[in-house]
Amino acid sequence: MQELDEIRFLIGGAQGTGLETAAQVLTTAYAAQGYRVYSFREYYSNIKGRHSYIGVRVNSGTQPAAPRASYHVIAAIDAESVFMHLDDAGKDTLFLYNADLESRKLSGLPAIEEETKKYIRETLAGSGYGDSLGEAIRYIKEVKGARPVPLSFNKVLSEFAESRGIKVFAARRYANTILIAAIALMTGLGPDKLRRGFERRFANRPRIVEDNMALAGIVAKELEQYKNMVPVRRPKRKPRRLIVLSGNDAVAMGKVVAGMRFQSYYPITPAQDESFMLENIENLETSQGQLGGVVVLQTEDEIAAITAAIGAALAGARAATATSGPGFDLMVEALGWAGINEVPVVITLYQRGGPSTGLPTRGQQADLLDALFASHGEFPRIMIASGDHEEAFRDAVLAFNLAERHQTPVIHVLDKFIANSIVTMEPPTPESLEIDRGALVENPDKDYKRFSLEHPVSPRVFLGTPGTVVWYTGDEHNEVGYISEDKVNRRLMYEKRMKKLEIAAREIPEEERATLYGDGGDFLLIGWGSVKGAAIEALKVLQDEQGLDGAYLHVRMMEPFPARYVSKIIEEYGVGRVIDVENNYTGQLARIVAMNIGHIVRKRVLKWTGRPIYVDELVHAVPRVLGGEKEVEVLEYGI
Amino acid sequence: MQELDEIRFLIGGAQGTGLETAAQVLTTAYAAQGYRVYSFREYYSNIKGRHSYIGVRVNSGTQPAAPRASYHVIAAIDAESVFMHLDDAGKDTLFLYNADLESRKLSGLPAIEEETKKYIRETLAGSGYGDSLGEAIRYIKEVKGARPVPLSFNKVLSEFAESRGIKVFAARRYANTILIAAIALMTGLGPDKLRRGFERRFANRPRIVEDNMALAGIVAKELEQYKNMVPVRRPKRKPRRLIVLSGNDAVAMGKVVAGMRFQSYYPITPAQDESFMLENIENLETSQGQLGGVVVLQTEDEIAAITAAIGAALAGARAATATSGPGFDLMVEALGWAGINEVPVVITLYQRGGPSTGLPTRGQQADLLDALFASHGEFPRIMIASGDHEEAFRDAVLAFNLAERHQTPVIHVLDKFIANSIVTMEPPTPESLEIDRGALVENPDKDYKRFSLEHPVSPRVFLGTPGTVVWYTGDEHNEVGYISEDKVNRRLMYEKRMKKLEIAAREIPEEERATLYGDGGDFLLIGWGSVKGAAIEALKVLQDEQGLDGAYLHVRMMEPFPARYVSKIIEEYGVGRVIDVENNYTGQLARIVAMNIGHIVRKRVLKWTGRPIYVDELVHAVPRVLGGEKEVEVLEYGI
Amino acid sequence: MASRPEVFDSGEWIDWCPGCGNFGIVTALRKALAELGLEPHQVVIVSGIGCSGKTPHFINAYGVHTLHGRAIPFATGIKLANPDLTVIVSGGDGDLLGIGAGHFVALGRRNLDIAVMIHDNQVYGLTKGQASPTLPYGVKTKALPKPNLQDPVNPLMLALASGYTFVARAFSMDVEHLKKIIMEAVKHPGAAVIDILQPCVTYNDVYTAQWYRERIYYLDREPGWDPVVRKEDERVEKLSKAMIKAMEWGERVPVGILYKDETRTTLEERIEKRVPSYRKAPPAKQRIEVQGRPIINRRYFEELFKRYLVEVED
Amino acid sequence: MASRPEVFDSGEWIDWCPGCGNFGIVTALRKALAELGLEPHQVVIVSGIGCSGKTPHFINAYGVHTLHGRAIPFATGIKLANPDLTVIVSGGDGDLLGIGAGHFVALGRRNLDIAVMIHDNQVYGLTKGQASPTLPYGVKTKALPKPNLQDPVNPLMLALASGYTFVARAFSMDVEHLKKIIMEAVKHPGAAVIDILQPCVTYNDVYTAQWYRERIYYLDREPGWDPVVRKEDERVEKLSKAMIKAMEWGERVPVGILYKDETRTTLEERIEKRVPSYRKAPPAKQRIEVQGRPIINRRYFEELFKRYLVEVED
Ligand SMILES: Cc1ncc(C[n+]2csc(CCOP(=O)(O)OP(=O)(O)O)c2C)c(N)n1
Ligand SMILES: Cc1ncc(C[n+]2csc(CCOP(=O)(O)OP(=O)(O)O)c2C)c(N)n1
Ligand code: SF4
Ligand code: SF4
Ligand SMILES: [Mg+2]
Ligand SMILES: [Mg+2]
Repeated sequence: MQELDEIRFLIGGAQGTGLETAAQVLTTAYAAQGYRVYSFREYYSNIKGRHSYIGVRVNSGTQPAAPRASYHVIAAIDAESVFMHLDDAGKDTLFLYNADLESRKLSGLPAIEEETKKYIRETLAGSGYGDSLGEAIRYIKEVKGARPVPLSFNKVLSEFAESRGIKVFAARRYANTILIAAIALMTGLGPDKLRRGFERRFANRPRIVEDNMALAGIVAKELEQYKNMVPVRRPKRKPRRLIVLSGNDAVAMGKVVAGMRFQSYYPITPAQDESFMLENIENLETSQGQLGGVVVLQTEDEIAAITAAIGAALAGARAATATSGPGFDLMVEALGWAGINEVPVVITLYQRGGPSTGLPTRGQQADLLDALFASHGEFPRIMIASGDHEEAFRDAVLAFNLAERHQTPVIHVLDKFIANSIVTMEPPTPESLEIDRGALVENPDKDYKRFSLEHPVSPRVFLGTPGTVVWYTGDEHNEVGYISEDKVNRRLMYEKRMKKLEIAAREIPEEERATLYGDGGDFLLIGWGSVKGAAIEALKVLQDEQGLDGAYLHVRMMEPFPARYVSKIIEEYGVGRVIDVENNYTGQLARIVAMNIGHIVRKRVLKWTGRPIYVDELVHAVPRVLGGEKEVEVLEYGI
Repeated sequence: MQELDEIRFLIGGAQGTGLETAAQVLTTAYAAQGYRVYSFREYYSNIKGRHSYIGVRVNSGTQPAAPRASYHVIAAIDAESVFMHLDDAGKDTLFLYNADLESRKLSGLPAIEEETKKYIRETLAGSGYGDSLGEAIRYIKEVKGARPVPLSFNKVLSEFAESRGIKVFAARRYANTILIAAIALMTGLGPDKLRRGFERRFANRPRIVEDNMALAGIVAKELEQYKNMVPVRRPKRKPRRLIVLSGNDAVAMGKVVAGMRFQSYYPITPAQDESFMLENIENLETSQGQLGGVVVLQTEDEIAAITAAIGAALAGARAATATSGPGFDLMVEALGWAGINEVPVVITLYQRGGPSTGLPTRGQQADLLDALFASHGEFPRIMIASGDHEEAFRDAVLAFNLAERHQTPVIHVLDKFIANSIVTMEPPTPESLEIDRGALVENPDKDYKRFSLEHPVSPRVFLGTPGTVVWYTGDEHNEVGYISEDKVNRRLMYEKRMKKLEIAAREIPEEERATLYGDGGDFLLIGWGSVKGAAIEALKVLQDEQGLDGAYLHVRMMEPFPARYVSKIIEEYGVGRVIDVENNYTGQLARIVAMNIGHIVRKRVLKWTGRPIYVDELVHAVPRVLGGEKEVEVLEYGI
Repeated sequence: MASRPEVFDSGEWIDWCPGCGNFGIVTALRKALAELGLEPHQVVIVSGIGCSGKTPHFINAYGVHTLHGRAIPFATGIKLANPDLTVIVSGGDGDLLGIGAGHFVALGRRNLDIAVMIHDNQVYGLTKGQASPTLPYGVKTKALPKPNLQDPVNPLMLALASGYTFVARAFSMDVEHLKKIIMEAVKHPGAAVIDILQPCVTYNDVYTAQWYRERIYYLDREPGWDPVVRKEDERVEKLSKAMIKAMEWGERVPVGILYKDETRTTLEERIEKRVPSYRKAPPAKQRIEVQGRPIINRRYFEELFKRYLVEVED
Repeated sequence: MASRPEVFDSGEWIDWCPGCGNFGIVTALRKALAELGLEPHQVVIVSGIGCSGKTPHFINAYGVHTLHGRAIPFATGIKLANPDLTVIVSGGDGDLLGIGAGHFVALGRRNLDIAVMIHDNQVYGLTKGQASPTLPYGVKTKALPKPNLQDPVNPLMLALASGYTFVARAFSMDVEHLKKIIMEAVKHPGAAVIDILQPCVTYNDVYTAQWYRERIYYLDREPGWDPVVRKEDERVEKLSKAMIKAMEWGERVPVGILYKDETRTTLEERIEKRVPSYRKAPPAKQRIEVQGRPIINRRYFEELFKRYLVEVED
């Protein structure tokens, strides 16, 4: 078999049946070989029973950062997973399924929603197939050109149970291992290497490792004929170490490095894992002893979360909260308080599918305008949106530096596609990062004024500093912080605050706020957040496959907005050759661009199904939009 | 004395000393003569003791709708009111003050804030005056050309006490009557006419009316020489009746006429008076019996206020809530719920000085972008901003019609300048207004689906309707309202909702969403909300006094935005001759214009002191901005 | 007339974990509604967010699945707009006693005729097992990285302190008893609350069904237990007794009705006193237009807003 | 060492209505802080919005005038970030028991060392006299168009139900007594609450200073009154007694300490158990950088996040 630069597989099964473990084992095993891995996960807002799947890319060269629509292997743990992934089966896809379930009917699967059943039924019926699993497999084979890999799970698990002296009932809990084993086998991940994955996942539980390896052996025997069918090339370069981390982890690590020592939160998907991770390492235990500690407070609601964080920031801690849309909505009033009181507080906002509760475990990029203008009245805020895990880590540090330097709330925006996807990354070198605590006063003199009008940014004291006292109030205030309704003070104090945004705009180079990738002159994609991964890869594919040579302008800071730079680039291309790519309906970035520079980017590629943008669908859409077939192309790949 | 088309007076005094009563008595008295009155009020966020003032315009022809910077009479009840209104004293202004206080020093007046004292002290010192009240009066006279009217309040009140057989101490509570009497005298409002004002204010308390009239007589005697000094011309036209109402009243009346029968609220300035008024007439008592009743519920917070209103709307009532910025912030999450569930709920948003608690009793127009994008994710909302009391009344009715027709939340935006100003208006003819309850189903059949995808607007049933049941959820849902994460359903259901905005845009003529006043070709002002009054009057003054012939484009609906119409008008003038006029810092309407049509209006006249825009300062600013002296002119008239 | 519980089955697949205590609640609720002789369209189930929040979808009645913590104020608006509806709130312990605690207290103060069911599982189920406000200090359930830092709030004490006029506890695995309590709560005119001990099989490995089975005892079988306030002057005494029972937790856990005050007027009654037409024509049922025009014509307008009108003299 | 109360006078003009009960609170607070021997910079007064919300401006100490209803969570963040500070919350009855009731309950659960003063005037002062959550049903204070529709919440009952370990009531016109109670509350390690009966001379013409003077009696002068829980097993009994006292309202109104639990650990202590460095180096006092670079260097990073690292095989 010819070795591939990259292999891609999908594993599917009901929630609560070990898919995440399977993905972890495989990811670690590949990472330990030096591969760059990307895995994303789709799941329902449900604890047990609904269908879930994980798509994984294992690359021998570069770090993948977006899903692709074609898989080398699809492994289905249950009947649902066969029906759900008809679209994902492509030419030559190895499609592993449980042969014992061939007679299962779609109608007998309550965990699949009616609308989805209808969609699946239509797909099958459209090509003349019935709605049993056997029919679905025929469809996959005959229509999609995939290669079904039937395997009797019963048989394999019985053999396994017998060989390990356990009950068949207990053996069932190892069904996910069948998927792991099959994929390892097909992609050429040898038993020793696979063992590493198990060992890491089940550290100190050798018995479980052995069980898993035993089962893997049985599967390998059964599927012997598929061995090495889709082998991946050895990695081109091997770093000494890799971190395997989610977007939530990346932000948490950034916060710890930044010196954040107080985080208050209220649990919400997809933000909560960040706080759990912080709770887990709260002690900052190192070989040199405890480096300090992070107080992580689960509050009664998001209003308490942000107000507690603001309180901690006033006291002098680097403090933050993390949430998603519904929680952010509740923080809006306090955001304004932080604004008028010039409090350096960081809000990490993980976007998910809205509006309202929406699609709570799915993703979207539709909170941009909300976050930019949230809270009544006017005050400066800084807004950073990260495009991948590396950015997420660095931006988490940057957020605190900017917050303290400019004494404003900073909103750090991410989305579920980043938060819940797991990638490999080379460990960062924190020494190369700066910590800027902004203007502080440790020994204030008698005339100290917290809100001195002398400069837009007045030096801060922490609550409790001897030698002075300070008042904070949500009312308009004078230089010492006392309520003031005087009109002259009002004008000046308001200007003082708003000027800080101009200072930030001067200080932060526009090229750091937006980055141009590629230099092709045929078209310009413009996007933000998790679009980055798909866009950059799409450029390459478009060039390779269609000779279309474009570039991608990645906007990373919405406030202060890099107006001149974005304007310059857009004008270079001419607005007619610019395509806005966003995971939302209204083209929010495009609206911000229009607002700031007056160019209305009308060509758009948009998606709002709650699923990530796949490289392939973007590749397909660009020439259509560019050619003027359609002004807006709506994507909807991914179940 | 020559009769004037309009007289303007200002009365000032500490909060809690009867200024509002004074304004009411005078307003009613003038209105009963057929004059059109406009009065605005400035006050601190304080219950008793801080300085407050009311500016009144009494016009014999048209309805004034904005403050003017020159007064014919200023009447100061206390020392503070003299110092606070040095700027307002103009040439020939009759400046009534309490002669007993001449030796009072500015520094001895703790109710004046330090910043304001500094400003006053500098004003006086700048012209070489000291900081006693006597000096201030000299300044007013010598520098400003005003005519001081000294009156010993002690003397007048002693005489009054004696004549009515009451204690001097008790007589002091009548100090405000001195101002009323003086103004009536100077402007030619005879005793009989004045009596009408008292009678109305103190209905069924004849004794108090007599007391007041007695004191008025004494004042008239003392100030005999000022009698009829600034007489106002007889009204040109006399309607049979006038309503005297605040902006809060106008909205409340609109709501009752619209058929709103449920209002939940949490008290907040400047929204609360609307709810009190509703509570007062809750029984809808008429000569034909009770026409129904309005349930007005004071909730525990604004989250409860909006969610209760949504609940009531689901049950079938026309329901609303009213709030200002801080309360609105708390409503943001529920707004999105109403959006995804297509609930016709109305939110009346009274803007006040922000950000945060800001200037809670002052005004501003800085919540536009916030309200437009509030809540995470995307959903349709309709946004109407009224420019005066008449609009406020009609828009309150319109809001419910649009909410029910398009099944969306409607945000009706006003500001403190409208809410708290009192005007005269001819009684409306509700019969000329429409009630459009949108698509309703009273007898649903078996296949009824609340969120049918057949049309963007699916007919509603109220909770409790026999023959069906319906589910509502903040999650993405299918046609019957059950949670659905299916991608196809998601795409279609999302589109269904968003399409409603397109329908609204098609149905509501753009010319109703923005109105052009005037047709002069020299310049175009663009504005919204309470700017309307000042802008329209400024056009006239600019034409009369400077021969500058302009027009004013009043934007009344921000969503759906009248893009084509606004675009057309702006292009007719050329963006260089367009001036954005707003009571905020960032030019929020201009940003919405840019976002929608790509034109960035850079010429701006802005104000953010928390005080209303005065006609005069706008008149002054327009030629400066137009001439290119400055791109942005910042206003700050009014203490 | 009582109908069959199946009438209240929406037919939607229940996606709770197998064995979840919520199943008992749904079953009991369906039975209670049927036995109360209600029809689906007369009932509105209002929920918050959480595993518990999905309840309305499984009941064939009007269902309003609101926001996290806000079921009570939504329900308040619904009930006030149409007091003929039977309004039941179904919410999680996190939902009602954490983020929604302010509304929980406010409903007690209002004594509006709503029945509140707390799905008390000591965890945040749907966000994967964090401590909820009812989890005791120092307890470490499955998904917690460390033992719980905060003390619990006692739902019954909070309800009693807030003024609920019906306060009970039940166990979700005893469906018959729970059904009876739900029926009592719904029948009670005024704000009622039931703290339902609901085992979460996935995340709560401490307060399991077994744990409860070993400790539960029934108040209605206790000789002399009479939680009903029939006259105002019994209130303090009955309330004190209820509170002492409410604090019992450990070896023995009481279930049943702890407190029932028959002396306080409901909010609906109070409103009716002020707005006599309220019951006959509540907000949701008033005619507001005649042929597409406001029912309030010029004449009515001038009558209603008389005090704002000024007659202009000739 | 005690200082003079004037040290805590900020010198700002107090713009409350003449005769307002809040004056007594400010005076008592200044005296208490002075007698406790605190210095201005060691104290943080955190308030909500309302007439009461202005309190910090009149005290010469760090002052944080927050949002309506949110003083408690702000204070929570401040105290947790720097537990060396003396943190006092000063809020209105509307603020703390209406919009802020959820946070009020949560603080009880946490037993964080904060003292909460409720300015209980039964009205919303600053918004001009609407009913607050402590105004009884049927009472019509001056600015209400109609008598109050809702029942009141009893602040003491709510505090007891929520788990506050120090619960007291005082009268703002008895400055000396109030001062003592404040001092006790501040000294008490854990969440303390004082319900301060504060006449609003402008809007509350029912519960006037006179009304209180005629009814108030002092618990500390009651023979045998001992509100202190010294051992865990006294808790239920003392709590029950406190609740009975808390319900007394009418002819006689008790003031003084109702409940004081010395057995429960504070949140700070609990955190310290988990994070041993917490007291020595709380969040606000940790060194986080060395010469402008993160204190967490590459090596520490790899140690801290070991479990995320994968060694690549050759
Ligand atoms: C404003 C907001 N914050 C957070 C969430 C996330 N969330 C969903 S369910 C839940 C907790 C559920 O716990 P509980 O109320 O006890 O219900 P259970 O799942 O245990 O039935 C949370 C925090 C949300 N949906 N909305
Ligand atoms: C979110 C929000 N809603 C409403 C208000 C308006 N508001 C200001 S003070 C106040 C009530 C004050 O009452 P209370 O808390 O009892 O304090 P008091 O004035 O009586 O001391 C309200 C509702 C606000 N500032 N913020
Ligand atoms: S997580 Fe717990 S509460 Fe939620 S469905 Fe599963 S068992 Fe039930
Ligand atoms: S309104 Fe009442 S509480 Fe407020 S300052 Fe005046 S007397 Fe005091
Ligand atoms: Mg729970
Ligand atoms: Mg109060």
